[in-house]
Amino acid sequence: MNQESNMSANSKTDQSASALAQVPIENAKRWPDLNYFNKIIYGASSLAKGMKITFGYLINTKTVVTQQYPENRETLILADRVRANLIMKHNENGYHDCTSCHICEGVCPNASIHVVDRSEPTVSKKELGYFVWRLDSCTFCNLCVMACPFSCLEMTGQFESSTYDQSLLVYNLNQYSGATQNNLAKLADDQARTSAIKAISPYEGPVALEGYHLAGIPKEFLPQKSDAKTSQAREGVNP
Amino acid sequence: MSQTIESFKLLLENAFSEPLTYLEASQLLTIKVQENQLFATLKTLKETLKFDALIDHAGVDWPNENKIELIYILFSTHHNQQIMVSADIDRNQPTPPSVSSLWAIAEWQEREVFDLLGVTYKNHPDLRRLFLEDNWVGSPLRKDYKDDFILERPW
Amino acid sequence: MVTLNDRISCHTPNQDGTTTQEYFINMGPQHPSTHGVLRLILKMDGETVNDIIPVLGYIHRGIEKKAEAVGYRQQVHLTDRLDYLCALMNNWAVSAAIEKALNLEVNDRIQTVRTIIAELQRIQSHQLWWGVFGMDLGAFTPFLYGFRDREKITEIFEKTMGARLTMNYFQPGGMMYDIHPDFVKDIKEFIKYFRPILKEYEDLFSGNIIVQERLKNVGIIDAQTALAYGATGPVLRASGMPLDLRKMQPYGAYSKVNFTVPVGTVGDSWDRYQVRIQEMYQSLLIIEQLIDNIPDGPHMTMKYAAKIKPPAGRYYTQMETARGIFGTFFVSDGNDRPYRMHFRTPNFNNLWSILKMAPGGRVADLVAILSSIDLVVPDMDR
Amino acid sequence: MKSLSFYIHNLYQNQQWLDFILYLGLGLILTLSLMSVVALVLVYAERKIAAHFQCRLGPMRVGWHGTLQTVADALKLLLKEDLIPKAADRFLFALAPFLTVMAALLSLSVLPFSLSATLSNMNIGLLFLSAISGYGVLGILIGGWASNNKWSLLGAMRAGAQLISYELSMTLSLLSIVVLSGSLNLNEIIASQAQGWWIWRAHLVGFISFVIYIISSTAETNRTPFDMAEGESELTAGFHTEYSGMRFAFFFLSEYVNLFIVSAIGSILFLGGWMPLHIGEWESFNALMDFVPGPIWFLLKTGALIFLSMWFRWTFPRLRVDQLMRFEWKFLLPLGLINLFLSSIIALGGFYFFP
Amino acid sequence: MGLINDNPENPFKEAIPGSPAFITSIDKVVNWARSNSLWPLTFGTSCCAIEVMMAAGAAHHDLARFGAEVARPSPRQADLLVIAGTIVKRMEPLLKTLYDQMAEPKYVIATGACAISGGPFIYDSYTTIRGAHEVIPVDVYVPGCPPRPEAFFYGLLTLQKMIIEGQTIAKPFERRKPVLSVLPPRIKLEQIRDELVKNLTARSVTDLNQNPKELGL
Repeated sequence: MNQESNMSANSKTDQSASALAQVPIENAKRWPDLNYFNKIIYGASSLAKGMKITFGYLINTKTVVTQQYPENRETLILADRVRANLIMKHNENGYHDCTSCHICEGVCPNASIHVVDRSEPTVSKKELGYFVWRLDSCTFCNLCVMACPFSCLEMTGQFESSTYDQSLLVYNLNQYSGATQNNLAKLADDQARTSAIKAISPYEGPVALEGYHLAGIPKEFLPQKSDAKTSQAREGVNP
Repeated sequence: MSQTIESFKLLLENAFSEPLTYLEASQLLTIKVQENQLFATLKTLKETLKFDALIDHAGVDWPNENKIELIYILFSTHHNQQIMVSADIDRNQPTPPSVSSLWAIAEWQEREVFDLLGVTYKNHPDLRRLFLEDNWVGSPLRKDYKDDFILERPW
Repeated sequence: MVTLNDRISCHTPNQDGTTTQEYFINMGPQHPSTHGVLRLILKMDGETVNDIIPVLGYIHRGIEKKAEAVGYRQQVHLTDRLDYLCALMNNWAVSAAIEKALNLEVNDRIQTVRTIIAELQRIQSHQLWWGVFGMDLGAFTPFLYGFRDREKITEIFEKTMGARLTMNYFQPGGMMYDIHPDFVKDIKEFIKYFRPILKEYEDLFSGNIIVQERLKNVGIIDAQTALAYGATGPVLRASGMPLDLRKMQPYGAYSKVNFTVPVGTVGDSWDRYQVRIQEMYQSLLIIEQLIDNIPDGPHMTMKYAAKIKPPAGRYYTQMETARGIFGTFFVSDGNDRPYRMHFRTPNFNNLWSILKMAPGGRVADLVAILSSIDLVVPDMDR
Repeated sequence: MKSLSFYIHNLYQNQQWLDFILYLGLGLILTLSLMSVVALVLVYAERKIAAHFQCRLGPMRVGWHGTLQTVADALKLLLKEDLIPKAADRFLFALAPFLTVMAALLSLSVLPFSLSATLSNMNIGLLFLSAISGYGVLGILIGGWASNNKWSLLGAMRAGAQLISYELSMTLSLLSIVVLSGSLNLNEIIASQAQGWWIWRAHLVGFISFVIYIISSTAETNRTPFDMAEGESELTAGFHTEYSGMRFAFFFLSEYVNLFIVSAIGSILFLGGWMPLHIGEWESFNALMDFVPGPIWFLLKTGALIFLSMWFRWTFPRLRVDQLMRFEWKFLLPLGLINLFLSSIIALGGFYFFP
Repeated sequence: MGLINDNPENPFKEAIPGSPAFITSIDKVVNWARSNSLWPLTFGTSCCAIEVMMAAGAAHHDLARFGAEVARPSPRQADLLVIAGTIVKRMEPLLKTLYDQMAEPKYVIATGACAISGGPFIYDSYTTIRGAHEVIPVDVYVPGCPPRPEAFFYGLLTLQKMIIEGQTIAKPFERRKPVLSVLPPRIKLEQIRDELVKNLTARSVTDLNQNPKELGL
């Protein structure tokens, strides 16, 4: 491996006129090649230098930067923009703003969101039935949150979602099927509002507990709404 | 630092005996060449015009025109200029010449195109699949590639 | 022309005319120093590596096919998964390509912030590389120090972008959020913290006699060969060719700042090491010049719900990431999804120069060379 | 406790069979338990010290500050499935870890913890130790070969070449102390340091042979920067790639016991073993030092050398295999020879301090 | 929901399928050792490896606190296979081999969207396996893309809980998952008790000698 090389000269040939010559460069620092005895002296001193640094860290316990996660759970403060869990915002009375416009479904890069309309809307023309979110495939790209015209989605920092079962990672985000809070406000009283909505649990819905089959092969498990693109050749027009 | 596009075009046209065809629908300066002219053009570009780097090589499948478009993106560190060379080849029997004798990196970029688009290069030293298994059937990046394994997006 | 059949023959004659039996050994896909699932088939003579046959595809996810199925805005999050250590620079490259296709000029604030963040990411990527480099050479401590300092940048990123690794932050037309109020203050603190640490890196590791012995005159490659073998970025610059798109085709706010391009003189592993170390200093300089005068303006110029439909044509945009040139080539047919999307990834092209660097060295040299090229395998396989 | 030779002599004379068996059994149990305690403590210490070198905390959650961590590890390793690859040489594969552990066990039995606490006070103790430490590599070689794995074989070959080379300079550095002290018996070597430890008493000679010893003993124990045989980033896991469960635990254990042994030898030869810090004729100072009992001195000195070895490990990168050889044959060996020559001159002339 | 280990009086402790005397006192010691000494295999395919194998092991988060910093490069010595990243068709047999090479007891954590379900590449990808559980049995799923190191630690705690409560040396190849004792956020026990118990009891016993595909996992 001791091949001598003078290619630094080679590579500089015929660069004088080239565009590369105008780039301001600095040469990489190179420790000189030492002879036998100098190498021993230099070597010993360089090793000692390194050992000094590591010893400094050993004796100075203030340099420990470890945060102890399970023990510090109470004091662990994450940045407020951290994206680890999608929620649908519900106001203090428990109403959401989702109009079931399907924009989030469209921008989701891998169909992790599935919005199902309510089959028999009561107040408005279109009402949210189920907002199905697949945590198991979500990439937390935040596009759904940015695209939502009514900003009713939010990414929160709740990251503790490990499970033993993959199908537990598919949720319904809405707490009731029904109209938005604005539309419900038009109703006369609380009783009318309650009768216009239907409370649902996080696991209810067309795909509850069977999230795997969304990605799985059996096509009959896919929702009927699927207007999947046929696998024909895409007609491209050569520009 | 670098010449303007116009003066570079002049330089380019001087290097070739025949007039060049430019492709308009492209962001980079793009030359359109025939398959039989491809190797000669790239050789001239490398040796006369000092395009010393083959930055990228890719293929585009156009099934309804029955052709595969090969894209070569060249970069000249000397001129600080970039040029794209586009060549249409037959889709059913794609046998363009390999340019791995000009730029060594072409060997693997061409293997990638062979792997994903099924373009069989002539005079390639080692034309094998690069990413997929050797017993893979079909070329995934062709538009009519069919595979039962692929799931269509349901909504 | 050397074919594969010649290369798998086990009886390459030695220099003195004798023949020894060579043997093959399989390095990877699960091997600690291939940084992922790269597989190398080594033809060895004792401890000496005589030939290398890289086998790729163990993480080939078909991103280019996937990219044809999703819209332009969704391309950005796919590039996070290519070279995840330069996720933001990849985001920028794709966003810029789409902006160019739409003829969209983004304002100075966006350009400046993008430049600052890209340089910060370059430092972050090099920090990780430095740590892993130390680990590959057998010293575990640099790995921890590198990550300790990387975590500081990660925290700055997390505050502004909400994610630690795959940010999806630069969008076509701007940035997802405006910068965090603490952004400027945090970065200034980081620069103040990191300069002495860089010095310490050099004392601990660069100056170490073992590192010097391991790296000097190992894996030499000259600039023209490296370029022909597709190398860009620090690998090429270490061979003496100052090919840096930040200087040659300035984008973002790079034309406004002064910095130099570190280049190597010999082209060995040591130069590749030192070029990256010096690039960290240069990145700090760039950030320092920009951080105090970030112009005002909106952080986003496009609506999220709007579908992006670039005019039909072929587009190619390239940028300098921490590992080399990242290019985005796409063909639009006027639709809301690209007709063909192709990423020119630096790692795929950088890999092949090991075929010129490693033969003749030991296994340990191969590990050092692999680490000095700084490979990210998912970027290679796409 | 009396020495082994005395007992064997008695065996023939007085037919004390029961006594002999009792002695053997007790010795075995003591050595084995010492071995496991040493390994458990050292692994924990290494993990904690490494963590603090690296600005982190290390094991924290098993017991108070992770003190039971290594107990859990040992228990788990003992109960883990024991795999033997199909293509491996079954007998040799099973034999190899035991050979390595045996080497460590045998060396442990001659270490003098204090004047009285010596299991076997051989008069050729040092020769025995260097013979046994050379035999330890056999386990590594056999294990690497029997695994039928190319990486293992590479690691084993590296280990073989490395250990045989470094054995030379290690023995040379031991020899210079033998020359200075005039004995091969470990207790006598320690007794010869009553005036002061050899590391400083014999001018630079003692110190140089200490340095040579530290370097070559680090190589002997296969630790960074000389961990060629395992070399994680190069050879996956080196010679024990195919070992799992208890057999791997044996390799793991013997690595740490070896570390203890070479540090103990270093402390015996250069730092006076159980001998308190004595300086020549300073009677009152010496008397003060004698208050601390011998075993504590011994363990403290050994601990300091172990710490040094850990400090090396967590600071330095690994050498390349040819550089390792070049370092040995072109630097350490000549230096050791010159040092031996100088030490002979010093010993002949009695030129050291407090002769 | 509190932390798993901070909740000794879990009302659903007996929800582990099997008899109440499932765990003996020997098992307690063995499971304690096993759960606290999870040596991971150095294996990572893509982005998750950076967060889960590297950043989690680095100084700021420090995997060593759990005694899991002894990353073994050889599968023979590893206890924990962390599938950090996408598994593609070409990697599938190798992952199976790696798993087979590991010595019992062995545990598998799938981290990140790719290893759980294929993540960004579920649809329109011709190589990506949709979840590592199609290849080998997975014990714990840690969602995220990639999960934060803290999320991985939570997954590790989840796994430790499974080892402590769900294993016996009498039946070494059987693994019982205390499904109900670790629930995802925002889910209340009452909400899913009925629908889960019947679905998951059958599913929670993973016979490792059986092909996971046959179990309908």
